[in-house]
Amino acid sequence: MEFIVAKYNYWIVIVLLMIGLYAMIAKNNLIKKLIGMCIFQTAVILFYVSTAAKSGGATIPIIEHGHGHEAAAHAAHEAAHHAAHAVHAIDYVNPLPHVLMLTAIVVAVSTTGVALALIMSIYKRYGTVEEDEILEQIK
Amino acid sequence: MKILGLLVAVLTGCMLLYCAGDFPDWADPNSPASLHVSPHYIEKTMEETAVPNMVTAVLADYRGFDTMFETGVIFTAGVTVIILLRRFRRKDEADVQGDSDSRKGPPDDIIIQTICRFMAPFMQLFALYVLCFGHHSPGGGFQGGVIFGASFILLGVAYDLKTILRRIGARVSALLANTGLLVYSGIGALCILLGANFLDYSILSLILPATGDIMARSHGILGVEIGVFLGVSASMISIYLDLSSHGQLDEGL
Amino acid sequence: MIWQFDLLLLTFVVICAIAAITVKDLLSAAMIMGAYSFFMCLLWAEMGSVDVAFTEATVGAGVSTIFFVAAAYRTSRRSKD
Amino acid sequence: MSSAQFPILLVAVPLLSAFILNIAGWFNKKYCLPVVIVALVGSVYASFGTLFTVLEQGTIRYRLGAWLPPMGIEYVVDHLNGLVLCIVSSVGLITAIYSKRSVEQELPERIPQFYTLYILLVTGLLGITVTGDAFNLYVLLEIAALTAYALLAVGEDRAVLSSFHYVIMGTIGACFYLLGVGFLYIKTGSLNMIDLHGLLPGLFGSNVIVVGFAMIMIGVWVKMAFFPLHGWLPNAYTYAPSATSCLVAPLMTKVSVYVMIRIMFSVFSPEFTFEVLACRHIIVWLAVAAIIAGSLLALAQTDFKKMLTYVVVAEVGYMAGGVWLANTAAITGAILHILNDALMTLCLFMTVGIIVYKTRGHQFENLKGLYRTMPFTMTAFTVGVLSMMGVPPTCGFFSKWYLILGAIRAEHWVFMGALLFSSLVNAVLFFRIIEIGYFEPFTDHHAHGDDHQPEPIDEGPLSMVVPLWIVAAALVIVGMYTSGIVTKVIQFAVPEAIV
Repeated sequence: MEFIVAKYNYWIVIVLLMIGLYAMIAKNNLIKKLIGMCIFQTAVILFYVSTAAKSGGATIPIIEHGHGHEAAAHAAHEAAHHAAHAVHAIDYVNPLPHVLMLTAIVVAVSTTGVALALIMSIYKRYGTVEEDEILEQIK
Repeated sequence: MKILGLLVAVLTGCMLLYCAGDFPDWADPNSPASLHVSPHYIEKTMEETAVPNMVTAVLADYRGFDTMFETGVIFTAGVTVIILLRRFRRKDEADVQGDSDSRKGPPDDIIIQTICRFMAPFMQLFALYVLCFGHHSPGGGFQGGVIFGASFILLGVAYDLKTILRRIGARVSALLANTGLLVYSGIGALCILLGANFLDYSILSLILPATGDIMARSHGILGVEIGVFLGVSASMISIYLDLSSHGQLDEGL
Repeated sequence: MIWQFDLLLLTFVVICAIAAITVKDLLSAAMIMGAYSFFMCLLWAEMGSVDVAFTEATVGAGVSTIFFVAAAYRTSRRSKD
Repeated sequence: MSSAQFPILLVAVPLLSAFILNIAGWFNKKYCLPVVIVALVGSVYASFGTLFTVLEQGTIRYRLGAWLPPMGIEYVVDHLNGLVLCIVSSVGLITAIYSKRSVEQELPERIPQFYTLYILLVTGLLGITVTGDAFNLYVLLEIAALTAYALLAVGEDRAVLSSFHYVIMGTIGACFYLLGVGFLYIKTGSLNMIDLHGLLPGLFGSNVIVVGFAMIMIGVWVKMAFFPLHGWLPNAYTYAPSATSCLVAPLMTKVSVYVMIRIMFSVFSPEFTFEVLACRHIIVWLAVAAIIAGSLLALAQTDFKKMLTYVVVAEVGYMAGGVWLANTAAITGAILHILNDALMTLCLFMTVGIIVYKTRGHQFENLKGLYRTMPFTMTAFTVGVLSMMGVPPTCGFFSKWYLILGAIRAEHWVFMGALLFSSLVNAVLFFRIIEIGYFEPFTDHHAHGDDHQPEPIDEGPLSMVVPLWIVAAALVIVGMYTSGIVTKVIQFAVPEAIV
């Protein structure tokens, strides 16, 4: 049981990946395929973000007492001042996956936009967005 | 087709389950991912770039090259929607009427329109706040750009496409997207002209008045975020313009 | 990192994903996708990644739902499966 | 602009020119192509400069933003991707010059957007080739894929549907690649390829790394159109505009083969990919299936362009089989085949482009009697055919020679048999074309539907035939200098650990 509870985030990621993959391949309506693609991409993003989480009171990756520009202007003094309360990696969440996932979200939206433009051209050309009706017209 | 989809999904699922047991426990502080590279980011960001928000620092400075191409991706989506849907010649056949019965759309509701008209300026102000305070609070170029674009899309949905076209035409949004990207890669190229590597902002201290190397990085990040802001907001608007009117830019939803 | 809240959000996310796939009307599928993105954004904010949650809220829940609605208007609202 | 900046100028110059070109395009269509050509000339100059620097000093490592490698992103250029860089930029330049007339005929109003996407695709491919960071490779794969979806979708009537299938398959591939990199990240904590190469040997036992490798491979195979996952390629490339297929057919699959080689040898190590994973033979059998299926399906086509797309699928089987045979001769053959096949495919698709420009169709009956009406185009086409069949003076022979040598040394007789069988089938395929071109009487079958008076079919325009002749000459010259290329460049590209 502990084996399941310790990693429950990853089981949900795998379930979402399977849902997305099934929808992308098996669904007949093109917009439904696209919804499956969105779910598939968000599941990958959820996987990355859950690698970044840290338990044990880790706060969001923004240094609180970095009091604005006026303090950081005289950098030399600043370094000495900062040595007083140095930043420890343990009490901040890992920022790297967040950066990667900002990229992945924007890529997901762009692919959705392009795929929707394609669907609208398909609708204009074939008059339907159902895969089987289109394949009939082609034959 | 359904069985094939089910088979592929279950097969990949089993492959992932087979290895999921070997993942480090979720959210344990000493998993390899949070011990190798990220401690450097957490401890050194404040000293090296004077930006409290680590994510913005890593996004625009340590891995700034990724973000340039990512803005390139959203720009490509904008150009793709233009090349696919935009109707250049007027003699194209009439637009194919979507068969959804709500073709005429709901009657213009006065309440929605007035509320949207009040909200739009505050959304744009908030977008600029999110852009400028990306250093200290969550947010930055992307989020600000999308909110800025969304304020115009809100007007387009509440009224009709003409309101957006009066404020930002198709040509202006395309040129804005280009200038945003040119700002971003221009700053990178400027660093080469000044003699450092691509996207190395510390060299900007030569031209920025009274800024040390560290503060030059912070200003470099802000400049790059402005480029991202323009690029993303203009691309979002141009994608919406074409998607909702199928390229004719007449009446939207 | 309250794991009960986390578990609750995860179940909501999976329910929204299955609902978005099975529902027949495309406009409601777009709305459920908006709800799905919003639950994802809550999940990430709860996991400590505020920037990603902010982006997902604006980009995922906001703009891509509007794109889906615009596409559903321009093509057909009913889907056979 | 010292030569130390060459690795970044390769990518930055076309990227900047894409945006300048788009702004210029909004004001006047004619400014677009000159900007593209100037940018690609700069890119070709930078890529050859980088290759010569690599030949002198060995691997170059360029740090972006002057951060130490695991923190920031870095560019790594060694012998392998120096060679691929030169191929990508020169094919991009030749196709840009070639595409002027055919784009004006097929996409008259969309020229600025077309060239913006064209140069962004070349930038994406150059970036994929030169990057040393696993996640940056994903972002650039996405840029190359997104521009390819758009460029393929503006073709003939069925292009939109086949491009949509390509979007679905391409996104599945890209997300599998991203998930695989995520698996490596969760176990090692780093994204830099050289850093990963250092960290991974200790972890080869854990099945997360094995499944991560499998996920990355599936993602790259989808992009490569490797046999079971090639469904999207034939329709996507057939109905695309001829200028797009001249750029996409020679480059997209070859750059994905380069990515597979880079991940197998520079991220994971050769002994992991060949010894730890015992799946070497299965993949060579898949390559055999790719070669045989590609060749037989090509035989069954009546559309000239679709036949060529199935030949591309078969060629991918050559390269993948060569790499997974795991001996020096086969891997040298595979890398040499990346160069040769890019040139051969470019020559054939350019001929198709000229035929489509003149006769507006790429079916077999459009080819009737073309040897008399278009002598120069068809002679260059014949050089391409000879190279595809593997006739000595041209370069196709030498890469097949190395591949067959590697198959013999690995005692994989079936792979050798498949190579010989597919050369035979290529001969049958292309002699059928030559026979139609020479002996069938020329019938003015086309242009019955056109409103204007059907102009007589004569030689293709100079701006299309001269690049074709340059490529045909390059086929022979590269064939002559194969020994020089192999000893100076490819010899160092093959990892030493391989026997």
